[in-house]
Amino acid sequence: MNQIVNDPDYVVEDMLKGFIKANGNLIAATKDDKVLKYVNTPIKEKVGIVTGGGSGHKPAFIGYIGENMCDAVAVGQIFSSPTAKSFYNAMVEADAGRGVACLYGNYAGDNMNVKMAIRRAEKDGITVKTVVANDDCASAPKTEREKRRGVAGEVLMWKVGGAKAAMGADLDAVIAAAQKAIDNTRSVGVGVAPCTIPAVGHANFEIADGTMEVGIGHHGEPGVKVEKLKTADEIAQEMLDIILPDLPFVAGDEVVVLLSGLGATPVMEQYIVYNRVEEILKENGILVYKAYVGNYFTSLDMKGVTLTVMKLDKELKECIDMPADSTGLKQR
Amino acid sequence: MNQIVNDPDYVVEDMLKGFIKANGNLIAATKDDKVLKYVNTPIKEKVGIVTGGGSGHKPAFIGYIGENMCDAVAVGQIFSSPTAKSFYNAMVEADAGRGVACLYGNYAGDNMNVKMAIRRAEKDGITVKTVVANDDCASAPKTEREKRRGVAGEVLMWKVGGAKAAMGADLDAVIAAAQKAIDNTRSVGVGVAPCTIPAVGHANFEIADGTMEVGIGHHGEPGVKVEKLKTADEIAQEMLDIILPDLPFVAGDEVVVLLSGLGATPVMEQYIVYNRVEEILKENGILVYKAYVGNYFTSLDMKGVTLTVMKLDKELKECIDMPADSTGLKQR
Amino acid sequence: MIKDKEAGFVVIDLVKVIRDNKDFLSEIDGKIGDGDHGINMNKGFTLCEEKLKGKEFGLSEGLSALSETLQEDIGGSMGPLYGAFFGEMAFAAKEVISPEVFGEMLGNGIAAIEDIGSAKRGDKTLLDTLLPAKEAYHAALEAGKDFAEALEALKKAALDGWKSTENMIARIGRASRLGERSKGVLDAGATSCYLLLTSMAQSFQRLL
Amino acid sequence: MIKDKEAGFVVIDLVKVIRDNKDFLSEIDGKIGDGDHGINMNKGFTLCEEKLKGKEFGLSEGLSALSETLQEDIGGSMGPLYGAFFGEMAFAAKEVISPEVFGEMLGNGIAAIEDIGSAKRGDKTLLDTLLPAKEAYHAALEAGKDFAEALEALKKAALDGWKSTENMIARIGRASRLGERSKGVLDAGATSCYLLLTSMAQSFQRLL
Ligand SMILES: Nc1ncnc2c1ncn2[C@@H]1O[C@H](COP(=O)(O)OP(=O)(O)O)[C@@H](O)[C@H]1O
Ligand SMILES: Nc1ncnc2c1ncn2[C@@H]1O[C@H](COP(=O)(O)OP(=O)(O)O)[C@@H](O)[C@H]1O
Ligand SMILES: [Mg+2]
Ligand SMILES: [Mg+2]
Ligand SMILES: [Mg+2]
Ligand SMILES: [Mg+2]
Repeated sequence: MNQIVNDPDYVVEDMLKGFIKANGNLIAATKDDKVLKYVNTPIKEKVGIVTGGGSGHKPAFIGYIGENMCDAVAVGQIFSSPTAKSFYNAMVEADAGRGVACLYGNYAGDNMNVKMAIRRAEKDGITVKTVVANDDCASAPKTEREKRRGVAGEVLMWKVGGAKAAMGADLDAVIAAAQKAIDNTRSVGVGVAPCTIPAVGHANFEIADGTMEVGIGHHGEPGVKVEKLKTADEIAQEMLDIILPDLPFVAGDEVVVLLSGLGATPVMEQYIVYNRVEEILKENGILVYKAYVGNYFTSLDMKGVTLTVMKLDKELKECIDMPADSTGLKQR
Repeated sequence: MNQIVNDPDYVVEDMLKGFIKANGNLIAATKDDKVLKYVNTPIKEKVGIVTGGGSGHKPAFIGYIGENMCDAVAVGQIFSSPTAKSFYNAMVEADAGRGVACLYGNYAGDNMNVKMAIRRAEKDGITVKTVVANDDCASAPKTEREKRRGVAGEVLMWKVGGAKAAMGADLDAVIAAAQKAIDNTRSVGVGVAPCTIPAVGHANFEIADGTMEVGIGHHGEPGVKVEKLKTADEIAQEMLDIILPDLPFVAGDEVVVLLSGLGATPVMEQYIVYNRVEEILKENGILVYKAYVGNYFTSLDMKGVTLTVMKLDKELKECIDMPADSTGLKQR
Repeated sequence: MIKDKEAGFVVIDLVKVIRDNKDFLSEIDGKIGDGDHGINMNKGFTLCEEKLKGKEFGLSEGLSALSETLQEDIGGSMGPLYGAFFGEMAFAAKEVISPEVFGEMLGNGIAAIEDIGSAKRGDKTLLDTLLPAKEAYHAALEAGKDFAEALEALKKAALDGWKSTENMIARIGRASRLGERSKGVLDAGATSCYLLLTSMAQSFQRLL
Repeated sequence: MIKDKEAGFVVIDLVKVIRDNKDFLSEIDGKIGDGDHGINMNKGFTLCEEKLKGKEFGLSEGLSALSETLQEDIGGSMGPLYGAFFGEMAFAAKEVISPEVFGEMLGNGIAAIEDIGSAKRGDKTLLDTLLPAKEAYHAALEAGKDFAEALEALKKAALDGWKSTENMIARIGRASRLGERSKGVLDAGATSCYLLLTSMAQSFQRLL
């Protein structure tokens, strides 16, 4: 599959340069070329929101830098955790004296690098607390939730954490809200065509024509099963069959739904799936309070969708309702 | 290539249902199931903005329904003009007594259907004037601009027309602004992988691995040449070599740049191209006043990018600066 | 003698010929267009068939239904063009479809296409099938041929007209931006039009 | 006798072995991981080589540079893990690298990996290459073997340890979500680790 790049080993660097150029109203570079921040960060009296992760997931992670969202983001190579140094630098950039909430996804590399970054930040007197997103139901049984990957649910975690911090909450309250957001969130992905890491130059896994991979990870990690390609309606059903019993979501719940394409999925197909998702939720007595449909968390040029559902309470609703301004999520 | 659909003959219908469900805060259905409108339309004292076109270009066209953008949109089948009836119904929905500006792209079907719709609307006493976008440099020589296709430049035409109408301008002023917008706008597309109409089930054209098609149309219309796949930087140069001399854009100009993916292009690749686009413009003394990078006007699952540049004057700047709220373009 | 109210099946035959050639039409359109001609046409014609199902209808009612469906439900280029074509044909039909009546139906239908689409002969469109077909039909009648023979002449000219589009440069529609590159392939609209005219002539011939 | 300041080339040999096996490492990682192990490693090791270019450096300086580059510029899992490993090795090096000194370097490096990654033997990671290699090395020395022989034992054990990952179920890292499906393929980290240990042992052997 043709890719539009320069040196495949420097796609991240090239992308960052373009991203900074195009979004000067929102995004500022920092002295670490792998750390970007919101132009107004650090924001007085506000808990800093930091995240970071491997690249290839646009708009994640840098697309969620902005007003009432993330303050600073550490950027890794394609599908590879940022360095401890960059996580540390992001924490320093985001800190305004009230501490930093580092909200990231559950991947071995990120866990290690964040841990090392926190050690350094604490030596500087910066308090950092973490929430580790693990919303991907398909990545481990419910009994081993601590092993589950973080996927598109991270967007809702940032939205909630970012809003809570913007309301003036202290670090513990921000962490508690973001943790509640992710605890109330479940996701699953379905892949119908693989992705290609530019420097590798060919897909490292296959999804045969006419088949789909249920539970696929955001880096192409194999899912729980390979099946015959189903219709959009059936895929909606299959994803909800995994998600709904896991929390569980029950009649009377109000939820946010985030349906994301994986990079090469036309938005038309995403809406076709969403149509049935909302119908099924309704049939189960579950009310969609707000829906996000689009490319919110991708995997290079993978084709497929992830479905994320978050159960709301009053606090989460307030956070979801808060306006936000970032390249990936704008809301009034 | 696997697609996530139900009945391939009803993808448009299914998508519309999902789109309405997901975006109830912005979008209202009408009695014509192929016409959607902004929830607050008709807006008192405001010229109505109507557009429409074939489907498969999401967020275009329905994604540009919203505040200070389009009021009502007629929806066609995949890559096929809406019916005259739907264009007419959209005009009726959008009219608030001050007339309707129908801002659409230069395609045979759209031209015919709009013409017939206007005849009907005029019988109802609704004044409709049109601007026909023809920003695609590659689709005909400059001497035959009236033959050129409308492509992603339509987004800027709607932004300008929508803003002007929201400012309270009368129909002639709205039409003049939208016409100026498109007259000041040039686009070109480069395709690196073809698209597949779901009901056809296979790509109707080929782009061999390692090659690219310069000047490709939004429906896969062949471009001006097929070349060896170039680097992102070279592609930026090639697109600007076509666009800049055509208006021409010259040193001292201020411009809006819109770089859109064609559906299956990772946003990362788009930013890699944008990086060089802005550099080249700068080298030519041209200042980027505002940049839009993302999937603004797509062609199903085609892979590639379109580059659009609009030269600004004071009026266009005011219109571009105006806040907007639609699913495809949100701006504060 | 062809009676309007006995010739409703002619429209059903039109639906069939489009359905049978759906993929072929898309394939041709794919070469210099966007590859959807067969889909668009088939969707409209099938929808019309559904509307007519279980009903009694004559030729003009059938053509009217086809025209309405194309115009109201299909859009694209074919909605207005074929919509107007069949609409005018229906309007010009009489209780008895004499050779002269059919000639007028054809003429009015073609005039509507020219009016809406402003294409000319040689622009590589369905007119390049229609115009020679109409002319051959009238010439045959004037030369004293009977209805069936005139229809045979129409078929022959439609075929030649259709084939002639292969070497034309498209000057209107999607393909017109291709210039020289549009040469060497048949026009999609001319193809469907050839199929439709031939089917209609054949259906009529069965009644004669 | 191996002098630290004469053994800088050992690090350059490490860079070479990673570069030569870049695609192989990615391929293995692609089976149950995300297919980038070779890229990540090669990027880090090549960057280190560039930093060292034109400089005079000994073993500990070379390993320090490698550690720093991995930690500061590479990230991923390998940045912290190999970063700490080579960092501790550099720190434990002495002017003369005796068999005992090398044993301590290895031990401290491994301890750092265990500390940061909290993986255990049998979890299908690079520790499954490292731990048996270390044990065999010490056992050989205790059995009275000389440095070169002990390194030979290390190489053999590293090979066996690497191969043993094929039948393990991954219990940590990206592949751990696969459960039974992670069986039947080698671990990527264990593979690069086998290559690195073997290269290092061979380079040392050339000095003995
Ligand atoms: N203005 C016109 N007048 C007559 N025929 C036209 C005109 N524009 C297009 N056509 C015909 O339309 C055909 C294409 O139809 P179709 O593929 O259904 O529509 P679209 O081009 O919108 O995809 C062409 O092959 C040509 O014969
Ligand atoms: N916690 C850990 N401790 C030790 N080794 C680990 C750990 N997590 C992962 N690994 C090793 O990392 C290897 C994968 O490395 P790499 O592909 O570079 O990183 P990533 O998994 O982030 O893409 C695995 O094969 C495994 O040997
Ligand atoms: Mg990785
Ligand atoms: Mg079409
Ligand atoms: Mg077509
Ligand atoms: Mg990996």
